[in-house]
Amino acid sequence: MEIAGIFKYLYEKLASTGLSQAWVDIISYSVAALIVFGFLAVVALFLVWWERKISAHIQQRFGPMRTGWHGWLQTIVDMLKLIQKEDITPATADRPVFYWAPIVAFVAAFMAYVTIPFGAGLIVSDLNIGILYIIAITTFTIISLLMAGWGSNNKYALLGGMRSAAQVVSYEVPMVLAILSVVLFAGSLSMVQIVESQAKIYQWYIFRLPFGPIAFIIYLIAGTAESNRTPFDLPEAEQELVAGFNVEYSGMKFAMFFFAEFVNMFTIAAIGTTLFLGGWQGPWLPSWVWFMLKTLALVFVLMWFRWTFPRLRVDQLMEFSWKFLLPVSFANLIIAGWMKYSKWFNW
Amino acid sequence: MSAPFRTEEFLVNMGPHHPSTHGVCRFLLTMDGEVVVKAVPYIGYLHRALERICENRTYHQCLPVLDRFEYCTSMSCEYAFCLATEKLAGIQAPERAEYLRVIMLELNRIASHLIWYGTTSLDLGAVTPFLYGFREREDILDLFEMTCGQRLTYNYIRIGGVSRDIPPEFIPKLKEFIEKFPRKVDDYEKLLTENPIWIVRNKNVGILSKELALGYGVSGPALRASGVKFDLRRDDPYSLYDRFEFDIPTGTVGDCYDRYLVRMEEMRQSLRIVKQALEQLPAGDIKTKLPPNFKPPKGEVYSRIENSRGEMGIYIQSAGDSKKPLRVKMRGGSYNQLQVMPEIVKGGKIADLVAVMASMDIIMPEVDR
Amino acid sequence: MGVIKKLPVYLEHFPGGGIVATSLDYVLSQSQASSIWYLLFGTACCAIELMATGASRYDFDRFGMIFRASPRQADLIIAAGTITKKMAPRLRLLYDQMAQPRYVIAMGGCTVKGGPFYYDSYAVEKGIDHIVPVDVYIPGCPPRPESLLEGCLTLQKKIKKQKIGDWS
Amino acid sequence: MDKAALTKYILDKFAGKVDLLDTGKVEPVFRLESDFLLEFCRAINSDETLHIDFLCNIAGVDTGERFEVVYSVASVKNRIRFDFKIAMAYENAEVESVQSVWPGANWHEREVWELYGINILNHGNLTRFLLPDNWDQGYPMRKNWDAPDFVRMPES
Repeated sequence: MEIAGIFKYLYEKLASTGLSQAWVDIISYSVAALIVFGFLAVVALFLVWWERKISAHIQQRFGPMRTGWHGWLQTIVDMLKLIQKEDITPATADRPVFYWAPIVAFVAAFMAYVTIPFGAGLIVSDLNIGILYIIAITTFTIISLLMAGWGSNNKYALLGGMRSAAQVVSYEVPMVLAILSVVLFAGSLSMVQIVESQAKIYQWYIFRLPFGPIAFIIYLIAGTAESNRTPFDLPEAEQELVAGFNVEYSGMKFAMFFFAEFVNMFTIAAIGTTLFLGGWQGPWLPSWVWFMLKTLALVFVLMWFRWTFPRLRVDQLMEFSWKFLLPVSFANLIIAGWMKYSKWFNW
Repeated sequence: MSAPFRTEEFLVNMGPHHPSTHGVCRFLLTMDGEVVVKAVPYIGYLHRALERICENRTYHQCLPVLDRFEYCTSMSCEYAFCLATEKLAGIQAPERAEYLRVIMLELNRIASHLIWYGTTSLDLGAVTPFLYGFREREDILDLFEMTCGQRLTYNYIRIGGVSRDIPPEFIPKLKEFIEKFPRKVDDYEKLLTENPIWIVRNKNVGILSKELALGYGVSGPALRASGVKFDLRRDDPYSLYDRFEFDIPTGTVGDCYDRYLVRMEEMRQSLRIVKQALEQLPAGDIKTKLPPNFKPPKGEVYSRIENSRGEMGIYIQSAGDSKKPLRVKMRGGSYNQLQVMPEIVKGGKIADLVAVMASMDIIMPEVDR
Repeated sequence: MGVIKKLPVYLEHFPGGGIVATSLDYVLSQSQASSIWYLLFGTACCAIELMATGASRYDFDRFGMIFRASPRQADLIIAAGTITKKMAPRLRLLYDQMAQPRYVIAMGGCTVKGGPFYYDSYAVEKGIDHIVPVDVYIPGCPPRPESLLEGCLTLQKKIKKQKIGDWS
Repeated sequence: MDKAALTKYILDKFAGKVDLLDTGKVEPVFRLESDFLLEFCRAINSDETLHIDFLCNIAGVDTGERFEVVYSVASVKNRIRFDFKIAMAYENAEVESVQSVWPGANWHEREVWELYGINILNHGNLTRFLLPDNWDQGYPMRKNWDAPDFVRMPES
């Protein structure tokens, strides 16, 4: 809306200056990308602080209190400190791989936001294959984890990298099947159209019985695994692998991994909101407020998981995915397809 | 199934600084992917020569050193040493002192099990129970603190009695704790016992058979979880334990889950003992007067008590003509439990090793001394 | 990070650069002090008190202190517990693996001077300042959580006085 | 089985090979020769009345005149406990390993070897584990042991 208006204004202004169409596109989209980037940086900073506060209050503590009001400056301070830290590359590391791994993680985490609608009209680019693009891009993260695991030349890191590869590959499948059942109903891969197909609250896919809630739960479980959080945080299982794939990373590179993790978590929540919770739609409030509220509620659920559950073992994790989630999501997809074409439930 | 491609075993050095080795134990793991083929424990990173130090201290001076032998249950260490010395010298502590000792020992057992509860859940990835466990532990430490002024290394139980009487505000505070604690244990159980993830992580993991346990000298909750109903408090009663009613929880399979259940139940039973002891607590003296130049007669004794980690034994040999013991040997339950670990983690995953180590409740000072 | 270290030198050349450099110093040292991540390193009795300090009643997190298991990401070793001769090379190794700037707190009598194991012990290192440079000493056997917190605040005070060029 | 009956049973069963020491006021302490050790352990382990299935502790002792190795054993089933010891001179001190009876003896024996220098025959894994790997100052639990940085507590 307002932001979209500003963007449109900028676009028209640039076009009127007589620049060639290509330059106008490049400049205006860079500005849009920068805005999204800045927004996500703020979100990630906020989420780190929020997670610390939530965990603290679940555990009957206070969490950060000394830097600013209830420690709201804490993450910024952490960032400033990490910038000042020495940047260590182990002598035996595979240098280029070690160097690029956090950058890949960082970029992959941010690239998903091209097609996520933050509000009515608030989208960088409404690709007609939106959700497919996101699935492809988020999988990119695991390459960075593998790179980090291999490049560190550390056995713990390698184990962590291998675990994460196995985990993401096996949880991708039920997740895609869960998303597919939504896509099937919406009849489109475009994120905006998926949101628009859930205009009324009873049209939200989470409320479409019987397949909706099941698909949502499968999506949430797979998403938790995808973003490497407890109970699926095996790649960085502190008690087994010290710190997993990022055991050798210090300073800014570690901060990039850390940020990528939180951005990924936000991505999972944002996609969940878009697909199942009606995206930006809601009465009275501006659309982007609704979007943020729903997404943050999902993020809260993810955090709640993390501070409540123990961790699964690696083979149990695989079993759970292949022997339970996959058949269930497949059956669910069939039910969704049958419902769509039998015309019985034609909302 | 024969592997179509060549795989290679590799060595992983776990420890001495590792988040889940409970201090400074080191495992040299031979791993085949995630599977532990062989685990060799290396100890001694906390070997502080306590036995040598005790040989050069008088009997009274030994007690603070003993506190550091097994710091999670310092009271037990002191008591084991005092019991051995009292047996050697033929001293009987006054009845009130014995009751106070029992109260302190059982409270300390609860505190130690709470540390175990916290660290075990932490090792399996659940962070929050750790903080819940430590929350109640602080209440117990408050009780100790108002009695003897220390939080961890108490030096409270002395040869022939205890160092001081409990303050007047101790009993109401303890009663409050007795009132509150069973509900808290229910809370702990609610978090983990029925949790499906907790169950799959612990059930049938690290099975310790009865024969293996006895052969390796495993004792305490780990032995009871394997199905041996053996508790020194009942089977070789010391102090006043024959006056109290309590159950001895046992397991059937001897896996991590059984060890977890046994320890949870033991907390309740310990609380029962504390309650009874508090009701029966008589008035009277708290200390037997010892000669200023305390020299136990020539002799030797191995006395053992039931600690939260198993049998804690102190062997003292006295030359008879010296204020200092000729030899003090400490035996902790963790020593034997760590020794049996390579046998039971073989073939498991690296995460199972962590689970087994946690459920055995091994702490390193008891192993290294 | 070399650039930040040289930044004050460049800034001095501009008019008013001194003010910028000073406030930069302030911000950066404040941020370092307020975000000390400590290594999960405990050997003996003090480790239990360290854990208790991290737990609900005392809560390290209030000061922005969280634990990291990997030395690469930690700023501070709280050497909690006796360091034996066998463990000493490992402590040094961990210290060397940490990224600059790094700090050490010697917690408890054993790490300060051998503590109760000073006499008659053949295996205990008598003070860890033989092995690593120590910033803050906390006596006690074991020190109470309050004194550990006090030690950490003392370390914060020390860090806050630093200028960017001080550490290398 | 009470203390007197236990003492009598053991002294009768192993007549001539086992002596009762008077230092054991609390639990009976027997003394035997080192060549009889393994046989004795096997016998008490398999004996139905005793059924000693639990090895509590093995302690090496340097009394200032000789070495002793003290075994504390117990029966979980029959609730029996007693000690027995082997005494030997400083030179060529050695003792048979009892791992074949109680596998848990492994580390206890290693410790005796490492700290006292009492050789354990047929142990199979006599390597350093308590002391640093590069330790070269002898056996620190011996009474006459000394080292440059070993500070004795001053007499008060």
